Parts: sequence; structure tokens; C-alpha cells
Amino acid sequence: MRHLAFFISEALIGIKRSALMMFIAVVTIMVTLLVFGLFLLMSANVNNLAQFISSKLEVRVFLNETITRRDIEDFQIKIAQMPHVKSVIFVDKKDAWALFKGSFSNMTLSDLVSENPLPHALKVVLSNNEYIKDVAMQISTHKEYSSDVAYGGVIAERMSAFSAWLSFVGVVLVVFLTVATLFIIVNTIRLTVINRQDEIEIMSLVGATPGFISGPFIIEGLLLGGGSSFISMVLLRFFYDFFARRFQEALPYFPLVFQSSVLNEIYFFVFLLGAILGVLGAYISISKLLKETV
Amino acid sequence: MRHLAFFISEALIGIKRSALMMFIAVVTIMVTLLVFGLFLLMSANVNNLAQFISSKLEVRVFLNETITRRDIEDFQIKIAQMPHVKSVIFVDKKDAWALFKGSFSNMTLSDLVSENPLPHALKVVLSNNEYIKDVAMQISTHKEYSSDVAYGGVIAERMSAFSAWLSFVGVVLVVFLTVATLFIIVNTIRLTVINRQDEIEIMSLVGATPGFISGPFIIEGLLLGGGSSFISMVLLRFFYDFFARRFQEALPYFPLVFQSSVLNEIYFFVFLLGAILGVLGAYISISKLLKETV
Amino acid sequence: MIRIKNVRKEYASGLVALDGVDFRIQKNEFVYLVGASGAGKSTLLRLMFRSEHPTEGEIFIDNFSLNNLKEKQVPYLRRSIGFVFQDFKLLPKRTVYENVAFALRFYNYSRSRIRRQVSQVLELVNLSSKMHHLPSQLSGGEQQRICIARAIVNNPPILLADEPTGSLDPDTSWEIMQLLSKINARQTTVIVATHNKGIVDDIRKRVVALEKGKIIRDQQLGAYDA
Amino acid sequence: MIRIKNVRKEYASGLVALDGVDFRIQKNEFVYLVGASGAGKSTLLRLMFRSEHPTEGEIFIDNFSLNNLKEKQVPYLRRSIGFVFQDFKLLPKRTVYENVAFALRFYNYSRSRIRRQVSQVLELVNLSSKMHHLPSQLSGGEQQRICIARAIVNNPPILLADEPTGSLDPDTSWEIMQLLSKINARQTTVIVATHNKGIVDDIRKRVVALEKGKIIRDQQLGAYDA
Ligand SMILES: Nc1ncnc2c1ncn2[C@@H]1O[C@H](COP(=O)(O)OP(=O)(O)OP(=O)(O)O)[C@@H](O)[C@H]1O
Ligand SMILES: Nc1ncnc2c1ncn2[C@@H]1O[C@H](COP(=O)(O)OP(=O)(O)OP(=O)(O)O)[C@@H](O)[C@H]1O
Ligand SMILES: [Mg+2]
Ligand SMILES: [Mg+2]
Repeated sequence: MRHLAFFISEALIGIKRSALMMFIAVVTIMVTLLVFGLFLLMSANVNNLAQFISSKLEVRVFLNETITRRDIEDFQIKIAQMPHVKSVIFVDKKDAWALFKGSFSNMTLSDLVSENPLPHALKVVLSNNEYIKDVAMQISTHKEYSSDVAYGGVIAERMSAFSAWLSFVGVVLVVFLTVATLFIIVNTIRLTVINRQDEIEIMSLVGATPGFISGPFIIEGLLLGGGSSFISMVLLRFFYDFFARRFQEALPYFPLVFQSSVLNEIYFFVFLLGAILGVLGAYISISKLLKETV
Repeated sequence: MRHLAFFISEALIGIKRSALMMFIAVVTIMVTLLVFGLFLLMSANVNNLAQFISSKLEVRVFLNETITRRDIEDFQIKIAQMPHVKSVIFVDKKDAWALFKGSFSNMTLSDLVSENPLPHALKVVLSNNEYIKDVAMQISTHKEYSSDVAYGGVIAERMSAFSAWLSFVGVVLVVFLTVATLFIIVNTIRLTVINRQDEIEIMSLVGATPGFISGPFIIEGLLLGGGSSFISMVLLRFFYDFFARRFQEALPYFPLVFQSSVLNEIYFFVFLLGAILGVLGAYISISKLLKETV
Repeated sequence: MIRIKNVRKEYASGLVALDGVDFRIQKNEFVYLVGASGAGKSTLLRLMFRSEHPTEGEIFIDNFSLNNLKEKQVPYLRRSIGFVFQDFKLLPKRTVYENVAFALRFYNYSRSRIRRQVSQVLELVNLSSKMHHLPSQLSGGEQQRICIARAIVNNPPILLADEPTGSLDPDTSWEIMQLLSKINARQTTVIVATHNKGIVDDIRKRVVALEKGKIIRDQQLGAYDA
Repeated sequence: MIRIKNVRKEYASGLVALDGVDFRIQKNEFVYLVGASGAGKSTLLRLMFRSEHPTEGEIFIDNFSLNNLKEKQVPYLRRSIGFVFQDFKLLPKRTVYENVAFALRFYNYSRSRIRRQVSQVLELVNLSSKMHHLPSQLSGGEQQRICIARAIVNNPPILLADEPTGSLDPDTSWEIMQLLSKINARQTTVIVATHNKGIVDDIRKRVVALEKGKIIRDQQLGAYDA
């Protein structure tokens, strides 16, 4: 406890007496974490978009005109028991036709086709759209209920593949960015510590143990990393709130991430990363230097 | 000339005798530029995607059944003379129906609607899709030729707005990333220079002019920045070639950027930025330090 | 008791700084180490302080071989040895007070005890008025005196002083050497590497003379020159 | 000719290091500056070198006031003054050779001329064998001698030496002082701040004594003590 107080006071002296260097380090770390946080926010949104795209995919089973309500219910249960199926919903042909006409309002389809050409249908939503084709195939074997199963065909497959890739790219980028952030922050801290190599040697010469020398530097790393990341957290939050609101106003249908649970997780992660990397950077540099000085 | 040779040899000595510090700086700069280059490549692709989406938009003019071939040609010319119109192409109703049936192959539309319900049409492509609604309106005033003009409605407007936003976000991010890269690189160089504040003071004490002191540091900044950015340029190129090929194989329809002119421009820009920021960082730090030391 | 046993020191550059150095220093002895520039005085002191390692031979402090000392124990060795460095080695960003107090931070001393001890020792070297200056704001001699203050602040059983009067005028040098004698009288082994002929000849003690890394003279109550 | 005109130096800390200092030094004179630790010797030398500015008063070198010197001209002033720093101020990452050669880099000298001059001067201070060592690989006295070599390598018209024998044994000190006398005889004004009573008393020259920032004695062929 005594030591901790000493470490903190020494760390504060160190920061105060090397103000310019510390300022430069703080700006660097802050900017790095800002980029990182931005990437995280983007990636969360990309992921969200991927899920959104994916959630729009479904298998539509057009039912034979001849079957009864009982048959339909049986069929619904059968489908629901298939693997990867999340839900099976009955769509009345009247509703379907109204919707269809609505979404092609510009084409005067109703003039061309006066009678409702659509049959009743089932809307099948999957838990994992990768299997959309397989499920569609399996359903289409039940010729007794349905002779026509649609799953969006090529488009659906593309959408599903694209959304999978989006998620993958997101993960790759986040991993890469994390590594990059790690390098930049750790290196920045290392440069500030190398700068005081002489001091470290002197401390060791007057009888300070490695732990005693490291303590203040590690606290300093924590303050530097934590302080910088706190600033970037606040800026990030402000920036996203501002920017996302504009974006949403312009594109209200776009599925932006607004859940504060997800966002707060990102903000907190940025803060935590800064603090941890600050400590890690200080620890790595100080250990290396201590090994070099006898 | 004599001085330049001296500066270079001094810079090389400086780099050699502070190897660890220089190594740390090089890694930091390299990683930063890697992130920056990645962002540029992503942004080029996003822009490309935005253009691609935009290019898919069109106005479709369904022609009245009664008009003659001559009338159609007149109408084509009229439309072509409207502002923002890039091209007007005639689509035979047989082709349109075949295409329509093809893209809905899973729905047995042809069973439901036995006769081709579509009229002849004109496909109008715009030079700027922001005006798609206006153009559609203007065309639809010509009731003598067409009573039905479709432009994708809400979807088209959304797509157009989305692609505009994509481009805008891309620009904002590139600007932000450029500033961030600038900060990180300049600051990294500054930390390496501050580290040798004592040396600078001594040089000034033994009669070196500011220019004489700065020379080697600026060359050092150039070598550091240029060297690091060269490495990141090579890595970036390798990475993109590898990754984009995979991506394209998985999603062959996705409009990835592969023109080597665009890519080389990006790679070169990354290299140039590294070299310039290296020099700038050295220049800023050395000037500040020289002002402080008497 | 310090025992230097057949020590040879060859630096990485190939230069042999010490060769066949072998002698003992009794508890509470006062020894001058003399010799021309580059004779190996500082090297010898650094070996006892374990900031250099002998290439051959061994050094014992209180019958404990430094060769067997574990890396972890080095700080504790150093706390029991006061060292006045030839190049001062002051923490550049710490005030005079902080520099001297640093050597007391390792102990669980109360704040007031630290303040008392530091003030006392700064009084001894005549630097109380400069307590809150940074080393860069001091004259050469003042810096040297802080270094002396730091070395003696905790009454270490051994004091190694490398040229402790190099930046001091004759009067101040005299005072400092009197101080070291007084410390020696209070049960501290003192070894002083020095070029100060006046002092060595006036305050007679044991003299060990080095020449090119070898002992050429070891004389009780000796003079600077043979 | 150097003219110190009624100079007062007050540091930012409020400490008055020099007060009412007023004297002249003729061309080719040899002057000892003596005084206790903290008397203001280094401060006075730094003022002549323009690495500090006087709070009041003026300093003239060859009838040119340093107060009127433009920032841009400072390096040229410094090239005409050799300065032996009390704390050496060697470039830590340059070898002995590079440190000394650095002062010649400003001139359009040929590579071979630089090599010749540096070798000569290193010979004079007896360090030819250490040419490719870094300062950290040298003994205290060796570092001091590089600093001397660097100051005299280009035969400057003025030589300011701050405690140039502080880390040197009496014999080497004597040699170095002989060297400075020889340089003085070759048309160089030499000012030496020193505590070395033996040297000052043996090689008699003009002595200027400072006490707490004031001149208390100015004596031709004086001794260290009044
Ligand atoms: N780190 C080193 N690497 C190589 N040689 C060294 C190193 N340190 C010292 N030396 C050499 O070892 C010899 C002895 O050095 P040392 O510092 O012990 O001398 P010294 O007696 O203290 O001299 P001085 O009175 O000048 O301080 C010198 O020739 C010096 O150049
Ligand atoms: N940068 C500074 N800021 C404040 N005070 C200073 C500064 N430099 C020197 N001093 C003070 O000015 C006084 C004179 O210092 P100076 O270095 O001139 O002494 P000196 O005669 O060279 O002493 P020594 O023989 O110990 O080297 C001292 O009391 C010192 O503490
Ligand atoms: Mg020595
Ligand atoms: Mg001085």
C-alpha cells in the first residue's frame, strides 16, 4: 500500500516533468484508439447489415390449390421439424397479392392481371441461411402439399454469401486493427520509456529493485493509456451519436446499430484496451531495459 | 553537395547507433500506414460499389400498345434530349418477358400467366441518378407515348441515397484517417528526436548552425518514413492481391477494384505519405527543439 | 571486510583494465586508491559495487563472494554500499531533495524521518538552500556534493567514493574529506579513488596505487607519490 | 580582447550568480578564474560563450557586443571559441574520433585534412589508442581529455576551459596545463576556471577570484589564495 502511493506519486512527477513527451504520447494513443473505435463501430454496423440482409431471406412454399386447412397444418409441423428451420408462417393468398401489387405500384400489374394469380403460401424462416437451398429442396420433395418452392434462387444465395463475407471481413479487420493498435500504443509507450533509460540505470545503481523501478512506469503507462483511451471514448461517443443520427435521418431504412448495450460495450472495450496496452507497453519496455542494465 | 553527403552519413550513423529506437519507430510507422492503406483500398471498393449500385438504376418507360415504330423513335430522341439522360435503349416485349420469367424461375409465373402481359419498353439510363425521379416525372407527361413510367420507386431512391452516403462516408473516413496517420507518424518521429535532445544541445554548443543540426535528422526522418512506407506498400500489395482474389472467387458478381492504375495510385500515395510525414515530423520536432535550446 | 582475489577485468573492447589485482580491506579501514587517468580505479570500484563483473578472480564482501550473488540480491548489496559516482549520476528530473530521498524510499521510513535525514545530510554538504533545485540548475561542485549526500544519507557500512572532490575547491574538498573521515570513524569502511595529491598527503591513510591495471604500491599512511 | 562590463546574472530561480562583474582580458592573455564551488565561474564563462544571457551589463568580444549578436550569428561566435565543458558534453553515440571531428565538419576541409588534425590533437592529449571508443567506454579523465581535444582542434582565437583538470591526476594535469600554455603562446586568449591550487601556484598567471558572484581579487602572476 505504501509502495502503491509512492508509485503513483512518482508516476505523476514523471508525467509532469516530461510534459511534452507525455503530451505527444497521449495524442498518439488517443488518435490510435479513435481509429480503432471507429473501426469497431463500423464493423458492428456491417455485421448488423449482414444480419439484416440475411434475416430478409426466406423460403416461400406455394401450396397446392387442392389441399385442406388440416393438410396445411400438418405440413407446417413437418417443416418446422426440419433442421435449421426457425419458424413457419401461413400467408393467405389475398394478403400476398395485396403486398405484391403494393411493392410494384409503379407497374400497373393489376391492369394486366386482373385476377389474383397467387396461391396460398407458407413463409419459412431459417436459423441459418447457409442451408436455405437444402431446406428448400427438402420441402419440395413433398409434392403432395406443394409443387412450387421458391427461395430467392441465385439472389438469395448471393445475399447469404455476401453477408457471410461481410461478417468475415469484419472479424479479420477487427483482429488486424487490434494488433495494429497494440503495436502503436505499446511502441509509443516504449519510446517514452527508452527516453529515460539513463534514469532507470541510475535508479538501479542506487539500490532500487526491478519492482521498485517498474512500479512508477507501469502506473504511468496505466495513466497514459487509460487517460488517452478515456478521451477517445468520449470523442467516439459524441462523434457516433452525432453522425449516426444524421445518417439515420437521411437513410431511415438503413439498419444502424443504436442499442446502447452494444455501443457501451464497444466504448468500454476501447477504454479497457487503452488502459491494458498502456500497462503492457510500460511493462514490456521496462522489463527489456532492466535486463539490459546490470 | 558536400553537406548532403555529410547529412546522409550522419543520419545513417544516427540510425545505426539507436537501432532499437529506430526499429520501434519503423514498426509503428509501418503499421500505421498499413491501416491507412487498407482504409484507402476499402474506400476505393466502397466507392466502386456505390457507383455499381447507382449504375444499375434506370427508368423504364412502358410504351402504349397502340403507337408505331416511328413514334417510338421520336420519343427516344425526345427523352435523350432531356437533362441528365445518358442513354435510351429500346427493349422488345418478348425479351423483357423472357428475362422476367428467367429471374423468377422459381415461381411458375408462366403457368399462372400464359400470355406475355408486358408491353414494349424503353430503358433510360441517367448520368446522375439523383435526378431519377424528376426525369421519370418529365417522361410520364408524354401520355401520348406512355401511360406507365417505372423508376424502381422507393427502392431506387434509397439505393441512390445510400450510394451517395457511402461515397460521403468514404471521403470522411479517408480524411480522418489521413489526419490520424499524420499525427501518429509525426509524433513517433518526434519521440525519437526528443530522445536526443541532449545531442542537439551539444551540437549547438560546439558551433553547429540550426541547418547543420537539422540536416541529418531530416534525412533520418526521410529514411525512416520512406523505408517504413515502402515496406507497408509491399505488404499492402501482397495482402490485397491475395485477399481480393479469394473474395472475388467466393463472390464473383461483387464489383471489386482490380484496375492496376487505381491500385498503384493508392500504393504510391501510401509510400509518398510515409516519406513526407517522416520529413515533416523530423522538421517539426527539430525546429521546436532548436528554438528551446539556446 | 573486502577481499579482492586475483581479479582481472577485460572489457568487451579487448582492453585489460585490471590484471592480477589482489588485496584485502579490513572493516572500518580508510583506503585511498590512486593512479594515473585510465589506471583502473573506477573499474575496481565498479567491480565491488557489482556494476561490472570480473573476467577472472573473485571479490568477497564480508566473506560472501559477489560471483555467487544472485541478480535479485544486487539491489540489497547496493543499498549497503554508498557510491559517489565520478559522473554524479543524478536523476535529471528530480530535485536535489528527491535525489537524496530516493535512496531512503526503499525502507519503511516515515515521511518525517526521511525529511529529517535528508535535511541533515544536505546541511552537512552545505546545500540546504538548493533543496528544491533540479541538478541542471546547480554548479558542478554542488552536483558533486548532492552525490556525496545521497551516498551517505543512510549510513551505509561501506562507502566507495570515485573522485569525490574533482569539482570542488580546496576548502570545500577539505571539508568533504573531513566528513568522510568522520564517517569512517563511525564504523564505515571508506575507499576513495582520488587525484587530489594535497588531500592524500595531508590526511594520511592507507594508499593503494594502480598503474595500468596492476597494483604497484600498497602502503599504510602513504603519500600520493611513492 | 574581451570586456566584461558591469555584468549581473540572475537565474530564473531568483539566484544571483554574478553581480557587478567588470574587467577586461587582453588579447593573448592567460587568466585563471578561481573561487569556491558556486562562486559563479561557470556562469561567467557561459556568458562569454553566449549560452547564457546577462541580466544586466554587457560583454564585448573584439569590441563587438554580444547583446547585439543575432541568433543566427551565435554558431559562428562559438566556432571561434574553444570551450572545455565542466561536464564534458560529449556526443554519447559518437566515437572519440567523431566527437573531435564534429567541430571541423563546418569547414570545407578535405577528409584527409580532418583526419590529420584530429589525429594530431588526440596525440597531444594521449588518446590516439582510444580513437574508436564511445565516450561511455572511457575513464573520467579520458573523457575530459577528449573534451579538451575538441576545444583546441581548430586553433580557436579564444579558449575557455571550465575545470579542465578536475578528473585528471597531477601529472596529466600538469601536461594539459603545459599544453594550454603552449596554445596561449601561439596567439590564443586562454581563460581557465579551476580549483587546482597546485597548478595555479606553480604556473603563475593572472588570477581573477570570485566570491558569491563578485570579483574579490584581480592579480597579475597571482597565487590561488590571496
Ligand atoms: N566500458 C568500457 N569499455 C571499454 N573500455 C573501458 C570501459 N570502461 C573503461 N574502460 C577502459 O578501462 C581503463 C580503465 O578505466 P577506469 O575508468 O577504471 O580508469 P580510472 O582509473 O578511473 O581513470 P580516471 O582517473 O580517468 O577516471 C581505461 O583505459 C578505459 O578506457
Ligand atoms: N540554471 C541555473 N538556474 C539556477 N541557478 C543556477 C543555474 N546554474 C547555476 N546556478 C547557480 O548559480 C551559482 C553559480 O553557479 P556556477 O556554475 O557559475 O558556479 P561555479 O563557480 O562554476 O561552481 P563550481 O566550482 O561548483 O562549478 C550556483 O549557486 C548555482 O547553484
Ligand atoms: Mg575513474
Ligand atoms: Mg562550474
